[in-house]
Amino acid sequence: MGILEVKNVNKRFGGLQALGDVNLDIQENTVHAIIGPNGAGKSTLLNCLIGKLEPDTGSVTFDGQPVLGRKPHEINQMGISRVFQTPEIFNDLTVMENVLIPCFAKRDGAFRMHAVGSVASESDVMETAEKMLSDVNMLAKKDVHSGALSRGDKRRLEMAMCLVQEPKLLLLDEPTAGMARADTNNTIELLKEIKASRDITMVIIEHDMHVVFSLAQRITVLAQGTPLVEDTPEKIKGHPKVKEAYLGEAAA
Amino acid sequence: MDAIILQILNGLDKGSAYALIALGLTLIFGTLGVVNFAHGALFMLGAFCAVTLSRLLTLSHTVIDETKTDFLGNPLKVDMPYVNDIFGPEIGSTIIDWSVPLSILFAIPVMILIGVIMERGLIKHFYKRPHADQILVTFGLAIVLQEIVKYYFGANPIPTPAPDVFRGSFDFGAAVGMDPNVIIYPYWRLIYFAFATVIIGAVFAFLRFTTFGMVVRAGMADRETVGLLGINIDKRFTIMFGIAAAVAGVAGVMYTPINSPNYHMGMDFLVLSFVVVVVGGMGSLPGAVLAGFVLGILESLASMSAVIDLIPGINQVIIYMVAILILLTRPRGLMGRKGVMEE
Amino acid sequence: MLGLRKSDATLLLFVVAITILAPFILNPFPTNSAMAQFNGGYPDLMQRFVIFGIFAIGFNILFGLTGYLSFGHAAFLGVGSYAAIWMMKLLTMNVIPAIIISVIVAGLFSLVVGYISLRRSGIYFSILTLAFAQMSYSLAYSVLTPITGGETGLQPKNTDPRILDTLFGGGGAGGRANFFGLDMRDSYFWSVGDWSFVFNTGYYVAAILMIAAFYLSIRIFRSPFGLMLRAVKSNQQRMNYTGLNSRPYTLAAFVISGMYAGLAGGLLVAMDTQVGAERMFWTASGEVVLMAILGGAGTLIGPVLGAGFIKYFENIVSKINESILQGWFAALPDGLSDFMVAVIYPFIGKGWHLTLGLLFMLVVIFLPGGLVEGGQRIAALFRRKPKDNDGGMSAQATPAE
Amino acid sequence: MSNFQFTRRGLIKAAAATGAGLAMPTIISPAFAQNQAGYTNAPAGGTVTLGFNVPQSGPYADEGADELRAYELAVEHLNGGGDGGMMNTFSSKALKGNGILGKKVEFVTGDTQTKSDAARASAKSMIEKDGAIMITGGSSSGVAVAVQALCQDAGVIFMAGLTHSNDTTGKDKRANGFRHFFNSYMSGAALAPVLEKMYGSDRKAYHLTADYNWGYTTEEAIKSSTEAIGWETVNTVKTPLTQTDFSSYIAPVLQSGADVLVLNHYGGNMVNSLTNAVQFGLREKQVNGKNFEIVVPLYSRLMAKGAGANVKGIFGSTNWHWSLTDEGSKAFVKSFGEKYGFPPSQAAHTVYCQTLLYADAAERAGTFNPCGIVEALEGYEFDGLGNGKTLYRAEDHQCFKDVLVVKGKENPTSEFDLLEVVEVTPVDQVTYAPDHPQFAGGNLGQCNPGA
Repeated sequence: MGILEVKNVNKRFGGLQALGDVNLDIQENTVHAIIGPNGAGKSTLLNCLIGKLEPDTGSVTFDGQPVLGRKPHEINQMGISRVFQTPEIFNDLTVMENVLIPCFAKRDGAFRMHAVGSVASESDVMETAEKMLSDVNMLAKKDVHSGALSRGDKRRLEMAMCLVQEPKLLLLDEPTAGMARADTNNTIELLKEIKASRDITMVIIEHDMHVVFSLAQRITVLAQGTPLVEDTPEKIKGHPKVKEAYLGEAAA
Repeated sequence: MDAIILQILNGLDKGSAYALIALGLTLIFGTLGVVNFAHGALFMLGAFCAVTLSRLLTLSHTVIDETKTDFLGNPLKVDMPYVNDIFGPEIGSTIIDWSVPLSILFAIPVMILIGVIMERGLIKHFYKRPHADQILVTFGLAIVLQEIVKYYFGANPIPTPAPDVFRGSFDFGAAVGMDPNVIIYPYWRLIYFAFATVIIGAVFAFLRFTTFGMVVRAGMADRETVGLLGINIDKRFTIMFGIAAAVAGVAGVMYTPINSPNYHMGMDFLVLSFVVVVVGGMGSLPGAVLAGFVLGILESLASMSAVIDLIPGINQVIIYMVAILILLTRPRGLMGRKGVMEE
Repeated sequence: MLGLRKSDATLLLFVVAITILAPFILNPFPTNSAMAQFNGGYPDLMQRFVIFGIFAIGFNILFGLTGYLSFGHAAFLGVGSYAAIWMMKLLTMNVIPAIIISVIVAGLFSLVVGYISLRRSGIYFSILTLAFAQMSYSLAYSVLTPITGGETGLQPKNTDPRILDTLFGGGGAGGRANFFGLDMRDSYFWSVGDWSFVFNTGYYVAAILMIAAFYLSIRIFRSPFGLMLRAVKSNQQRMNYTGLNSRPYTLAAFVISGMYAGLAGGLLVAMDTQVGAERMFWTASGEVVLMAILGGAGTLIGPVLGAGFIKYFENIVSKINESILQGWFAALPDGLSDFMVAVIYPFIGKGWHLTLGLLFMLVVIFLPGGLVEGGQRIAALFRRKPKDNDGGMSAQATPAE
Repeated sequence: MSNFQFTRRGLIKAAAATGAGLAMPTIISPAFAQNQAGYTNAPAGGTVTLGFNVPQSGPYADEGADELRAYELAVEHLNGGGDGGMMNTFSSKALKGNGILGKKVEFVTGDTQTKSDAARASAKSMIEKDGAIMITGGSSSGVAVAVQALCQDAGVIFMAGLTHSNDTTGKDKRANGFRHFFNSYMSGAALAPVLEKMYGSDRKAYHLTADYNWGYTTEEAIKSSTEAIGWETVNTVKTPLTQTDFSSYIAPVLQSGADVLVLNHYGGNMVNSLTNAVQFGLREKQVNGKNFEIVVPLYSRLMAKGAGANVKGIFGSTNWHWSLTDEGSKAFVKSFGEKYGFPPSQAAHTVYCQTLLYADAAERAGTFNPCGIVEALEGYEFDGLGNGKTLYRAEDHQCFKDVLVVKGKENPTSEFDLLEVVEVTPVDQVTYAPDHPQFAGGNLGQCNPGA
């Protein structure tokens, strides 16, 4: 049994069937990619996993616990973090503060009235955050306004924010979208390092096949809201159905 | 039962004033994305257009009347309006009598001008600023506008009556064979209601059936896309601001016979009209109109003495209570769209 | 010092120095000079400076940090005032119970209002708070007259029971608001040549509380809690996906700022034993918004400056009348003096609202960071090196939408 | 020269003037301060400062402006300028046109905003900063009661401006406060006989009442006095202060079977409710075989101006009107009219009288000490100030004088000529016992000289 189980999930928007009977079983400590043409329902699926959307039917369990019906912050506290397609960071805060916030969330839970002691005096949290920043190579920029960062830096910061929580499952929504080749390669290296250095399960949605085949151990192909096929990268590459539904289009 | 019919009638009339103000407010918010706290002030400026015109029409030279004396015992100075000199006393006094309806013609160009100046001179620079800043700068502007009006016209209300023929009231009851005096309603208020309906209809028709309106509506839905099509949406939005100002202005003009205008009438309406817009749903034109009428009717019903006796003070708070209830049960107001003004 | 980093400690010391020395700073002109008109160093105004300073500091904890714009904060101030005056009428004229109860009652009231209003955000939140405040005002003015005194408000009367005072023999201050016998209105005068300075008990009681409130607000700004509030303002969605529940944070901020408002309301009563319902009217809520923005929302010192600025305007500029103006320009030739009077007159005295509105627009247009930003720009001009001396300020540099 | 002084309350000027000539600051005991001054803000030097606290912003700003004009006129007359106005017709001849007690009268002004908080802040600044010995003005009972309580605490005299609620000299009366203006009870007592004469004793009245203290006392006064002449009260409905459109309150009036509408409204409320009532055509209606009538208990000319032609023929009461022909009124109208070009309002009249009465009391008492003033004013009878023989009653510090019943003029000759005096109700008819139930629950207390 995998760490994340998605069973018979359906989601309709008006007349449109966004997700139809999605079943997924994601194994612990793997990198699992979900690919598919535009409008296949990839992002909708991710949104259902983090509580942004509520599926019409079906169930999602994480680590044996039901996920559906919980609020976003509760799902995160279960150990699921997400990197968004456009980096969602605290633009008004400094890089360091951006990383401190998930540190506190990890240590103190969803809410703690911690109104008198200063942030600077929380040495354990400060250390964790600084270590994380140095891991992603951003320590030098810790006092910079995150709003002023480059897109690549924002992406790295967002990943740092997710990783510092030591999630069991990291969801990545097109982590290299809009990046230059060099940045993309850096990101792939970063993700590889992350994977190598800890026990973590990753689910990646990605268009860039280079990224997918560099990282993924298993791939699910989604088309029109339904999983078409799930297999190892090698097998997916040669799969006729996939070629027809997806790679044909991507190659064009 | 008669009492309830009467109050519903009344509420429609009240509601038409709310709806008119809320309509302009929503128009500005929907097109420009600006929260305009000076909208009440535009309503007030419209009302003072009527005052100004009636002052202009009654511009006078003085004639000494030796037969009468003034309060100090000196010969009385009688004002003779120039209009009387030009058109003769009969037509002259008719023109003066009709100054309020005439003011509409005067107010529309003036208010469009004021609106365009406001948009180009101030509001334009606030499109990209946070809503809080927009609220604050337009609030400051509202204070400045009303203080200027107060400086020139004083703090006292200024009577601006309707034309003679529209004074008095229409007896609905008698017209349908019921007892007389049961359901009566002033002519001018009926006119106001009809007027409001026409204006609201005209604005909707304008947005629906003209190319200009379609572009603006498209812009309301997705400004960037329309911009990408190479259409100069900003220019149209400026015009929309002028139109919204004119709608507020004529609403103000027509309101003057109902209540004598004073410099703070805009502020009196401001809070209320915001409640109306929010209850209707930010950015929704039909929502604003619907909420205006709903709140007008509820306010009227709450002012019935039977209701007040049952729940003391209900007439003081009904609007706010309804607003709270609606916002809690319908997060985006009656007809609001998702994601508007929630960040 | 006191668990503050250096720049904050400096700021705190600066505020302490200003409040203690206020009687000198606010009375810079000799008593009998023409400029004495501009002296603001009399007890009532000094008290108002610090009390509305507290109000604005509290408002800023909500608005400056979380970005939630409450348009109904005056209701908490008013509720605090009513609680305080009832304490004085029923128990004792000692200000301590009155102030404590005002904070508690305002806190409870803000808990209820906040719990409901915070279910919505953006302008919907603003309108909900406005609706609650307007309901409070309307009811206090009318049907609640037996509790609130309605139009004529509440004042202590010699017929009040004052149980504790009666029990302990009336206290020394004879039915006046006091701090264990120390009359709030006692003042020391110090005349130096043509100058005279007044040191008022009530002012210093309020000033100590304001310094405490200011200190607490620094601690909140620098705390993990403060960081979370800034996170709410910056990106509430990211916050939720980071495992943080934003609702209790915003509610806590709302209640804290409501308690600050209650403290201000209680102090108003302690200094001037009277409450009227207008204190809760929406324009009063608007005023504290103006104070925060004018001074610089999200900064530590800004709201205090804004409060001082507006109260100074309301009390000093509004008192300049035509004859005073004529006095100033009497030295000029007749025509010129008339001209000067005619030009300036619309903006002062009864025209003070106009000036305030204009200034306010100018600040919002050109100085979105308020007076603090203005000060920093001036300082930068001299130093040629902009310095980020205020952590909260950094949030202001790129306003969030 | 340096002087460190302790006192109960603030006067910067006086403190500055009493230099002790010591280099070291000295703390002076309260007892010493009292010996020196004896009362708050005792005038030092050749001038005395009065505080004129009137609405300069907000809806009553025009009324406030008229009050301010009258104050400036009164100061001019007290200092011997102008034609002397009512000082010449005033029955007391203590005032000599050389200021008060030989000290030149100066004044400071402030803005009440018609809010009790703002009014008190403004009054406090006059007392604490400017050393005002007396505060006067205001245009609403809320403000009057709030400032009166403040003056009582501070130990200065308060001479109320326009305040009509019974409470000002009823349950909220204070020893340091005095009211020249009339009140709700007097309006009722004066109006009832005229209404009976004009409209008969078989009438059904419908009250719309402003939902705050003044409205309550006025409604009670009018209700009890009209019921005493045989009228029936069909309904009383409270309307919110912030209401601007009264249509939903006016519309049901005819259905109720009432034939008289009483509008217990003032200011903007009155202008709007009256305008709305006339709009509904109520005045052309016949109910119970009688003409429908409207009554406005408290009239003011400025408000009548706001309501325009709607006031024609409508009865109400007023404290004073410029068309009165007694010597005092004529003298006042003349000097006010010549200075400003239009006749004074009743608010201007009452504050002018209050200023003169204060000055006169100080002259007669020979001191500015509030307790001396209180003694001089209590039970003081005077004449020549436009209202006939008048008594400042000792028990509640209320002036008892004739009350005017007026009605909106049918054919006004100018924008000021809006009301005509129908009857001058003699003072006996509007006098009530100090312990009348409508005034119960108050306590003057002791005069407070402060210091």
